[in-house]
Amino acid sequence: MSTEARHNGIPATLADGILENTGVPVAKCYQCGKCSAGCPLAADMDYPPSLILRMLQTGDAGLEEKVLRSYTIWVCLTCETCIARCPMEIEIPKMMDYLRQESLRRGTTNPRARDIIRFHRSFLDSIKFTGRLYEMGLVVDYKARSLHLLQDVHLAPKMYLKGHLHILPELIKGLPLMRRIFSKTSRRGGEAAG
Amino acid sequence: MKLGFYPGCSLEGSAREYAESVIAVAGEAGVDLEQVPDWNCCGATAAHNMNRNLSLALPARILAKAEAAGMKEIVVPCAACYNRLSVTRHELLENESLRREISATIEYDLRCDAEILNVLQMLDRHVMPAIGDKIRVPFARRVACYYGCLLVRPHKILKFDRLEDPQSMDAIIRKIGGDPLDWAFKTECCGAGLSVSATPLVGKLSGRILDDASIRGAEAVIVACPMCHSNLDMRRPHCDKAMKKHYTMPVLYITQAIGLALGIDPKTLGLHRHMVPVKFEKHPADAASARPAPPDAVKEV
Amino acid sequence: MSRIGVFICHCGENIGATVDCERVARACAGIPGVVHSVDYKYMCSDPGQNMIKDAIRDHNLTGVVVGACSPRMHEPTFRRACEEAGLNPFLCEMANIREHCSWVHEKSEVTTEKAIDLVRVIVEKVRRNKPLFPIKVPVTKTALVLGGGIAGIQAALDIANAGHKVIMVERSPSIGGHMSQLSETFPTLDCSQCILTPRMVEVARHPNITLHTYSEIESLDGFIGNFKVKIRKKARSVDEKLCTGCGLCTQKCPTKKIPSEFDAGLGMRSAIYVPFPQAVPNKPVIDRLHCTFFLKGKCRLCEKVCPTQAIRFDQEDTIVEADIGAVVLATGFDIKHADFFPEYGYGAYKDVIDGLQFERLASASGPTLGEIRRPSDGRKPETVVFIACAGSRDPAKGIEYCSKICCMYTAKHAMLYRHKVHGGKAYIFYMDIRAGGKMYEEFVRRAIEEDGVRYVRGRVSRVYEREGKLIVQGADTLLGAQPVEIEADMVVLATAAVANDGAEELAQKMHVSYDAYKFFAEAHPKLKPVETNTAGIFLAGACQAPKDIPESVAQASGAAAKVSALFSQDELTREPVIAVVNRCAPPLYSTCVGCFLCQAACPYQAIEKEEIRARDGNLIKTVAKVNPGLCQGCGTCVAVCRTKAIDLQGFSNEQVFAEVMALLNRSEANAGI
Amino acid sequence: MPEFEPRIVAFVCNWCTYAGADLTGTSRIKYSPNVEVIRFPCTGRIDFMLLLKAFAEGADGIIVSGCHPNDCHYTSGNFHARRRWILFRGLLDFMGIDVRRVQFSWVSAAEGAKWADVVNTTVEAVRKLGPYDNYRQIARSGGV
Repeated sequence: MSTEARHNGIPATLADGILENTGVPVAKCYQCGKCSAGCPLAADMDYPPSLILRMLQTGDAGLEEKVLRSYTIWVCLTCETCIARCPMEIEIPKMMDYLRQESLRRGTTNPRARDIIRFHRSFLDSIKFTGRLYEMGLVVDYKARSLHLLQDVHLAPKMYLKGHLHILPELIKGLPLMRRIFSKTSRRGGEAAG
Repeated sequence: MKLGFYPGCSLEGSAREYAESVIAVAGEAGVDLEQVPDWNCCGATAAHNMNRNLSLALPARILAKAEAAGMKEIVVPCAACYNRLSVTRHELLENESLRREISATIEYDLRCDAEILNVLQMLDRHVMPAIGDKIRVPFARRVACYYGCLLVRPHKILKFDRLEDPQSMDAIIRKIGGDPLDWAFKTECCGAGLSVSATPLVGKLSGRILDDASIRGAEAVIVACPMCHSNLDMRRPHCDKAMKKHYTMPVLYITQAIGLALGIDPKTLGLHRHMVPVKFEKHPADAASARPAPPDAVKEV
Repeated sequence: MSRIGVFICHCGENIGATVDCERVARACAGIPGVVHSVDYKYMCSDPGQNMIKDAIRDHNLTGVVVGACSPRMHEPTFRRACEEAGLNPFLCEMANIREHCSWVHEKSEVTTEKAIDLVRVIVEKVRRNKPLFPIKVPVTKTALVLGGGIAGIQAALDIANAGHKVIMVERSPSIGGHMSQLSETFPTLDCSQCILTPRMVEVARHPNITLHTYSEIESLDGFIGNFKVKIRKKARSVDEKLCTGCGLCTQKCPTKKIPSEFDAGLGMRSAIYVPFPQAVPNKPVIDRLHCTFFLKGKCRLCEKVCPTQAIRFDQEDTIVEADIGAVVLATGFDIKHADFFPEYGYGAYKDVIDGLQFERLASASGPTLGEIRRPSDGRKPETVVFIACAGSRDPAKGIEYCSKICCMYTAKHAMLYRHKVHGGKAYIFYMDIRAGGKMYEEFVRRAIEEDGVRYVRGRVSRVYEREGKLIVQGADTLLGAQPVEIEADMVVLATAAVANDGAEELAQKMHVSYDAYKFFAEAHPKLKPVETNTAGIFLAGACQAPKDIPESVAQASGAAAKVSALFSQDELTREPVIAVVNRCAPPLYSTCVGCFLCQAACPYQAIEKEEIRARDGNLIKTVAKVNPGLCQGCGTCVAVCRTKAIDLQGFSNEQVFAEVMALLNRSEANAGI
Repeated sequence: MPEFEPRIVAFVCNWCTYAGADLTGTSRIKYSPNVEVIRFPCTGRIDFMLLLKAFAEGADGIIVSGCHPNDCHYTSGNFHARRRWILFRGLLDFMGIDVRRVQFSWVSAAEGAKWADVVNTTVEAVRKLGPYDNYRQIARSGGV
């Protein structure tokens, strides 16, 4: 990255930050739209992937804010269809990970994405406290966070009967290390899980 | 033969039948799957969405546990776990300073020398060669082999099969007497991690997959990923709703299909655990007209 | 004792503003052996040159150093001036005090010091220069034209019409190339074959042109004006002299289901075949890989029906050798086929075709007689999607460049389709429309405005088949990258133009360089667009880079002009910067010990073995010898020589070591006088 | 005390780097004057004894620069130079000459800015390494 692009050691634009932290060069995008054409969720996004790249290319603070407040970055499934077909091999999924984490850090998450974020938090909490995903606990925790108390209630008994749900969590032995891993990685930026 | 085995959380819970059928089929081939000791969750979508370092550290601990146990090949049946473990291994091998950083986090000096196998690779390498003569009930069904995203992408890292029209599962189906059809949604996304938090979207994405398979006359969809399974099976009502149709075809794990061909008891394979009942409408002889079915082929399993 | 003249140029302000030229001249006057040192405003002007000429005569100079611009700029100028004054031109050298000094440094003491250094170094070199004499080599006035497409045809005709002999070699059974496959040409929509076939016939009939079709180059040796080529004439299995081209054999041949190369796989041909009715020569070839006789040992139907007994099953490849003076490479290009695109079905869908296949569909001589019909079921497609940049501008697929011709031919395809299928819908997915060329932009506008072709700006992500339709998933980037899905009956990929298979091996055979994409490299991107780095070998057409017909023809004529200019001389003169192996008195004869490391290092096969024999004929020793005709003067041999027996004229060991020593030993001279 | 001004000799080929350095001039890109160029037809011509000679005569650093791989005017001279450089580097190291004093690079006729960059980085690098006199001392004393 060129020196003039930095200001007091902070990347001047979001695109610079992406390049510095993930190595993904936003400038490479020539707006062919192949990612948006193939994205299974493009129609459900507020800005399709190629448009996100275009907004970032401008370096315009207003547009960058729109990117960080977008629903797109949360509804992206990381299915990697975009990178599989991108002629410029721009790793959009990697960029999306960074944008999500930046959006969390700046507290600019999209209101429509609240459920998705709550789910992720519940998920990571479950791992943090038991080492593995405790599905029953995850669902209960997610419901408590999202207040979607009735969602999937019809499924639970059926799932239990079919042997899909454990009532009690399984705890792994290495839990102290797991806690250390969580605290070390949250110190190093990124979302403090839980 | 002994192989390392990382079941992952789903296979302990909502996808128990996958684990059961993997173990059963591997057992038939004399493959003993030994669990990675005290394994943890790989972090799945949540970790890499929320925290990059965590998304590397969690799989790294799993790799560390396997390495410490001397495992050289780790079978990872869940496509999502396979993807996370493979990507982590790749990133750490590519970037020495990152490898050191993550090693410090997990308090173990990782070498990343164990090979990670997805279920198709395990079947192809260790199971299919050993069960060639054990096919008792050819799985004479017209099926859609569904690979999903995570087995083949990112292709540069996983380097597994063909990117847009993979063939490895189709080849296995052919070997057990089935008829894999040519269809267009082999690697389209099912909605994966949004299953709980954005269910209507999952209904739409998975619905499109079921629709293409059913238009082409698939009797079943064959999968190799618990997330794909739960979205196509458990979320079937949402799919039906999104597509305004009713799809009845069952969704089977590849290992269940092999198990049936080997004559393993459906219960052992966990077929009863599916939300969409595993029933076939046509007699196998009608379904796979190109291939004469043996007379003892069962109508319903 | 040398008598050297030093001439420092101010180049107006260009040097004078930063370097104290007067001081440089004064300093140089103090160098031993320098008998004359002056500075002047413009050394390259007539008065400047006259100063040099006068000084040579007046001071009886044995060497001239001009401190001025780059030798790449004015060395020929000053050397000519010296020659006119009676001094061997190779005793004149330039010190580059402009590009390497005054233009790149600030005005300062240090800059002037450096200028003095640079001149001093060259003075030390010139002191050791020896008079050299240009080398003369004869010229064989026959050109080899490799490739019988439109570029090769044009080059061959131009050279032949200038009165020189031409040997044309074409790999396939007929000349005509890709142009013969095209339906109509942009931007005029005139019929491709109608304008091409008369040229093909002219090649065949031209008294100065010898045509070898179904032939390839075996090897090329030698150098400009004096190449030797070996041509492999592949066995046609038909006696060309006896065959009348009646066509009975091709009608009777029982093997008729071979995909026709000419119809891009959309039509069929027999095992004994003429690629297309207007082929030149109109003589069939037996495709031995498909012929029943060659596969199973029986059939011989063609032999039975041939009225002139021209079939020769036992014919073998023959090698033809020829002396030639120049080569025009016009081997053309290839395109990527639909199976190159996983996302568009790995070539599995019959109705996803490439541009060349569409040309055959649209051609009146094609498999559908010019009607646009789907290859799968012969139906007229109601909706056709054209995808531009299929593979081009796609680093992920390894093709970073723009294929240049696709924008135009895609517009033409869509236009032709709209003319031929009334009510049909034509969509073009594109990234940019590159229509630079005479009447090109107007042509594209016509497609959009008059012919109703719908342009969508975006790349297609995927094509898949569903209930007999091809579903095209694209996006409209001009509508905020909104997804677009089109149910098409046929998809035409404007696939990337790439170098021919085997281009790399051919380039190595011809000793020409090629770029990262295996296209042949021109000697200079701007000023030497038809030359290659190997003197006497020229480029024409798309073997250098993707080109359309007018450009290929223009370049072919350019190459022909270069060849004709070369052939206008009976002898060539070359710079004598070549390597020589030393000779000395017996019993040593030469310090060469005959290790022949130089031979292995030489890129031009210019090192030969020479046997030194006594009078009685007994071999004394074998030493290296440089063929002055082949040597290009790179000096690689000099650097590898263990005994310093081989040296490069003009850059001798003595000279370069003197330069290094002079450079690093600033004498009093620099101190300024 | 004035800053140490290293003396750098550049051995360049006529077709790529010399022309590239000409382009630096025509583009008026400024660079450090500590470098002086000696022109060769090709890097393949550069006898590495010349490098030793340059050190013996008091050079503090050396640049060897020619055409990019595959771009050699003489097809393969630069490959010979590269191969020789790999061997020579070992020899330099063995002789106790700091290999960082020799900069091997490719500068094409179109890379005027790169030439300035190569010169400036080399001058800076050698300036940091300080004056080089050891080899000259040995050479002068007749040791070499």
